[in-house]
Amino acid sequence: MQVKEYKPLIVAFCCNWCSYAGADLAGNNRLSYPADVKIIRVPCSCRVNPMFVLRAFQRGADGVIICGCHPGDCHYTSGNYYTRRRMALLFSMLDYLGIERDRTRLEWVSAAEGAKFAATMNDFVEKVTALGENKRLEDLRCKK
Amino acid sequence: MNNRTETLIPKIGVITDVRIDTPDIKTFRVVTPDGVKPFIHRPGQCAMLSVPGVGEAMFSITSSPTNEEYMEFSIKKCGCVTDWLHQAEPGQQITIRGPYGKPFPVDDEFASKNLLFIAGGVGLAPLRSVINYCRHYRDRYGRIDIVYGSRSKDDLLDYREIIEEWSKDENVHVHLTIDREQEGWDGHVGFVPNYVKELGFDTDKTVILCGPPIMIKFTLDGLYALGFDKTQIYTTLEMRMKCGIGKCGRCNVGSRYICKDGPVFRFDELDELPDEY
Amino acid sequence: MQKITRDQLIEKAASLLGNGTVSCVLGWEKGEFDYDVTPALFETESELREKFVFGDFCGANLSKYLVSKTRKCEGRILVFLKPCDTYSFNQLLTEHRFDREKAYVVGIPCEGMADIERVKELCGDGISSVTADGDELVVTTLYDDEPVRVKAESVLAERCVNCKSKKHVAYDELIGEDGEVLSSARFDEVARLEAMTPDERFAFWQNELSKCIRCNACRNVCPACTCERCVFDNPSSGVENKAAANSFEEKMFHIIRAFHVAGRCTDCGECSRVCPQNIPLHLLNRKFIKDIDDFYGEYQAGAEVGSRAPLVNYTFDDLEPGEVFERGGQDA
Amino acid sequence: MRKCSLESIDRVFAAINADASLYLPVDGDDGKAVYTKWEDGVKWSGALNTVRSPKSFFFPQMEDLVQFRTEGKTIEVIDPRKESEDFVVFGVRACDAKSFEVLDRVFLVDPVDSYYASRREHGVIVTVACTRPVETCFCKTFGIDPAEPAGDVSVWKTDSELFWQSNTEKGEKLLEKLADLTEECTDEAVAAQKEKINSVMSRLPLADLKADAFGAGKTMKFFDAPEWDELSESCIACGTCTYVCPTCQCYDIKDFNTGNGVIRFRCWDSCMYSEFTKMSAGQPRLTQKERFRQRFMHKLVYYPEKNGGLFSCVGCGRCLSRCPISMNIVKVMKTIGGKADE
Repeated sequence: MQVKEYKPLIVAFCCNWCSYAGADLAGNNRLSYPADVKIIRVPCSCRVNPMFVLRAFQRGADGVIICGCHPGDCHYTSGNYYTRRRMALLFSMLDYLGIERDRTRLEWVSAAEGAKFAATMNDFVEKVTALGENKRLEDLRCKK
Repeated sequence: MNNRTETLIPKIGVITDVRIDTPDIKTFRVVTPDGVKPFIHRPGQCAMLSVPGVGEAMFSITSSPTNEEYMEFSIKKCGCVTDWLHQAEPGQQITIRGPYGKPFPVDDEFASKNLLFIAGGVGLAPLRSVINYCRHYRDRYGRIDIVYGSRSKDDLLDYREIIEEWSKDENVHVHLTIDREQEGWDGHVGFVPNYVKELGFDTDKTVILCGPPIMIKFTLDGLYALGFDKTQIYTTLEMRMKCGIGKCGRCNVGSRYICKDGPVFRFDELDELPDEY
Repeated sequence: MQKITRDQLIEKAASLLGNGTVSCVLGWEKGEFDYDVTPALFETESELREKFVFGDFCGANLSKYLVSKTRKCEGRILVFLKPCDTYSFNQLLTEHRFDREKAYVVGIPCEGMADIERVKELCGDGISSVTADGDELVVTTLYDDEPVRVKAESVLAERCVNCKSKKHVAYDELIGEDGEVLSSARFDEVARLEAMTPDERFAFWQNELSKCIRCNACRNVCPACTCERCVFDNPSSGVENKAAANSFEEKMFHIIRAFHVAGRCTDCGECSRVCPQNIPLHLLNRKFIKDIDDFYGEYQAGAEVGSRAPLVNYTFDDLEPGEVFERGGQDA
Repeated sequence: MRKCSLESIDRVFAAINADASLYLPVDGDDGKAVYTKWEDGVKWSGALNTVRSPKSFFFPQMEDLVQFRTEGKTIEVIDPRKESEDFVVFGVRACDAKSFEVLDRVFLVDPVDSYYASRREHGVIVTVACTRPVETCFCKTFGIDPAEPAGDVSVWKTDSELFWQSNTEKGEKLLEKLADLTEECTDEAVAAQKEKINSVMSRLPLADLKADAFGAGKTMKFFDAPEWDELSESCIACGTCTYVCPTCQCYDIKDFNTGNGVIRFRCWDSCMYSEFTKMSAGQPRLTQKERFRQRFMHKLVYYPEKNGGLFSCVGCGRCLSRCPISMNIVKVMKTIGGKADE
């Protein structure tokens, strides 16, 4: 019997103005990153509320990454500063509940950083792959 | 399958026809995947329709039990299930379970009586099955009067059927009214309660009343003024329901469960219930 | 044992009712037993004399009731607030949840409230009476002929053992002397959990949160949870579940609830007090408070009206979420 | 009647557990008893009762009713139920045993709720007479005798022995299985035990509470009582009372889209919640007073009216000790019922 290789499912919330364009650039430049990264475009990284992160896990994500403009570059002036505080607290809380740290990440990726986007995703996927399937924040009903 | 396993597990129904009645009411024709009527019901009973993932809701069966081919539901767009149904096209499958509730006493108390149906807006929907049942067994009943009103001509439900069939029946008298003057309407204009008073019915009738609460309230006052007694007037109630079998507790009013002990009530029975419906 | 008496409070309330300063009084009503106290609104002096109670079991924080009662009542409402309750009061004012002019706050000192569960642990069940005597509680039970005496401090509620402040941060009038902000050990338990391995932490919370029956008592009693409509009650949110189907939903409810009050939670401890399953919910809220203190500087919600909560604020050089974990603690 | 020594209890549990899962109250880490599956080493709790009632064995807080798979316009309906396994619930108190009768009259009347019925068929209830009732107990108010608990098997515990008596065919069968571990005995010790319990019962603070003022036909008498305003004044609209109550049985049916199908499940609901009766067309119970009133009227008037005078409260006292604001059925009965006598 052939053992199926474990491929994590990653949800990446990307800000419309920077990171989504960064992902686009990565694609244009033919920089490869795993196809298991599902990008969800959001108007600003601060649109991502903690519920989004948790529900991504519920629906089967093994890792959730949020990408936004670099601090100071937010299209809406200050959105990503709020994201930074929120996610710092949320990730810390998830850690407190015993959820693996490497399943969540916040990264700043500008529209010009296609290479950084691909590298970030590769690194993140690698870390999540090492952790294996998300067992601590899973909803069994959503597993096939 | 025995009856027990079927209480909360629905059957599949197929929407075979969608008729646009008014801007916000559509009538859906439903059969089983084999093309037959999902189940046998009595006039005034309800069925639980659902769209998996969207929700389940209780609707009156608007087609008459005498229709042996299919079931019809006239549904007003007003919530998530109804919104979804309004987008559905013929061929769409839904789920259906029932029949639920106590029917109108068409073969007992109504037998050989003169009947007066009073409806407002989508309130005609639950009465339509009774009206058509009584028309089918015409010789079992006396004179039939139907007072029906809506906001405008366009909002009159089953208008074509009313004009082409009901009005043409012998000894069936249809009185239509709309709330405001409208071009192309030469019938009566005014609210249902006032129209009932204007028409001034004799009290030798059994009344079946359904419509918005405010209409019911004023029509009742009018009927009492005309000399009608509570024991002569029937209505059908609406409450939030989930199970349809008198267990989930949602439609509990006093010692009654509307889904099981109702939805049809005589007004003297309602007097024993707290005013929470 | 409380330093002020029921009679002192009734006298105060009666005189304020009498001179027309207030039209009603928000206080505590005695129950069936000596310990089951119900928050209540009193309109007359005779009602107060008949039913009002104050003692070691008046833990209920009355500040949240001001949101609904100030809308309902004509005139001002006298509300008795213990020091910790005044923080909630300020926080509600900060969020414009009611009109300050409609409340007349009488600050009352608090020596810490007793937890009936602790009394039962020490004295056995079948409690027929509990009365205060000096710094002791005299407890009689159905099964002991002799009353049992316990030190009041030995049956204090957890939140009172770790009391953060005996200082009133809001009042119109004070009965007795005001206290000081205390340096409490309230974060010790959080630190103990942080020091555990992730597996231990996971096991701890999995066990605690699996007890949750989703009765919403923690949410409904919380002075910071005053949304007119909660996301967990909104059918179109997709999370309006009345029962937690599995451990995911148990966690989601409590993480989201704690997150929603993060930076606004005054650590009044009502959530843990009311939990029918004794889940230490305050440990979630305190984690956020501790993190906020660590990451963004000390902040006590409700300490002053109008202060900007940490989650609606930022600085240019805030900590990155990745750096949070570099600060210590254990990971798998 | 049969008896066994308290020391042999673990062997008895093992014997019961041999062919049916055994559940019994066990002290949790917070000192509160919880029904737990028995396995070697698990100790039966000496606590009077559990925080959560045993109703969840038959009416779980959450259960899947049906599953759907949709494809295009078509739907497939799947019954998710598997054959229930036999189980035994040990240590049920008289009040909770009575609650099953209250629930039966809802779920087992036509049309029968097959989910509940199947569990009832597969479950054996072993009750244990109370030895230490507490101040919140008022089962006597509803005619329940804690010394004479119902159930398939009744058990009395003395300082050194357990006495077993079967009340039903199911109970008979269970005792047959325990024949080697128990011995035939007279009921003298049990009679003495009953007397002891009854003497405690009369000393309880709520011993004199009467429900006579309530029951069928009292709807209009109490519905508009002005006291409801005051009683419901500080209710925080949580569901604690409902969820710890052994007789509350209202439920909600909801759909959950898993991404690869829809699960239709039911879960406990509470009439205390604001959207309980909310419809797209309106809301018949607009304020907390009306919802609060519904709960108590249902227990004390509506339910008895429908069920031959049987009250839908068994006096277990859980709501008395668990309500966040200490408002409960006893206070309601005293206030509303008391005023009616005047």
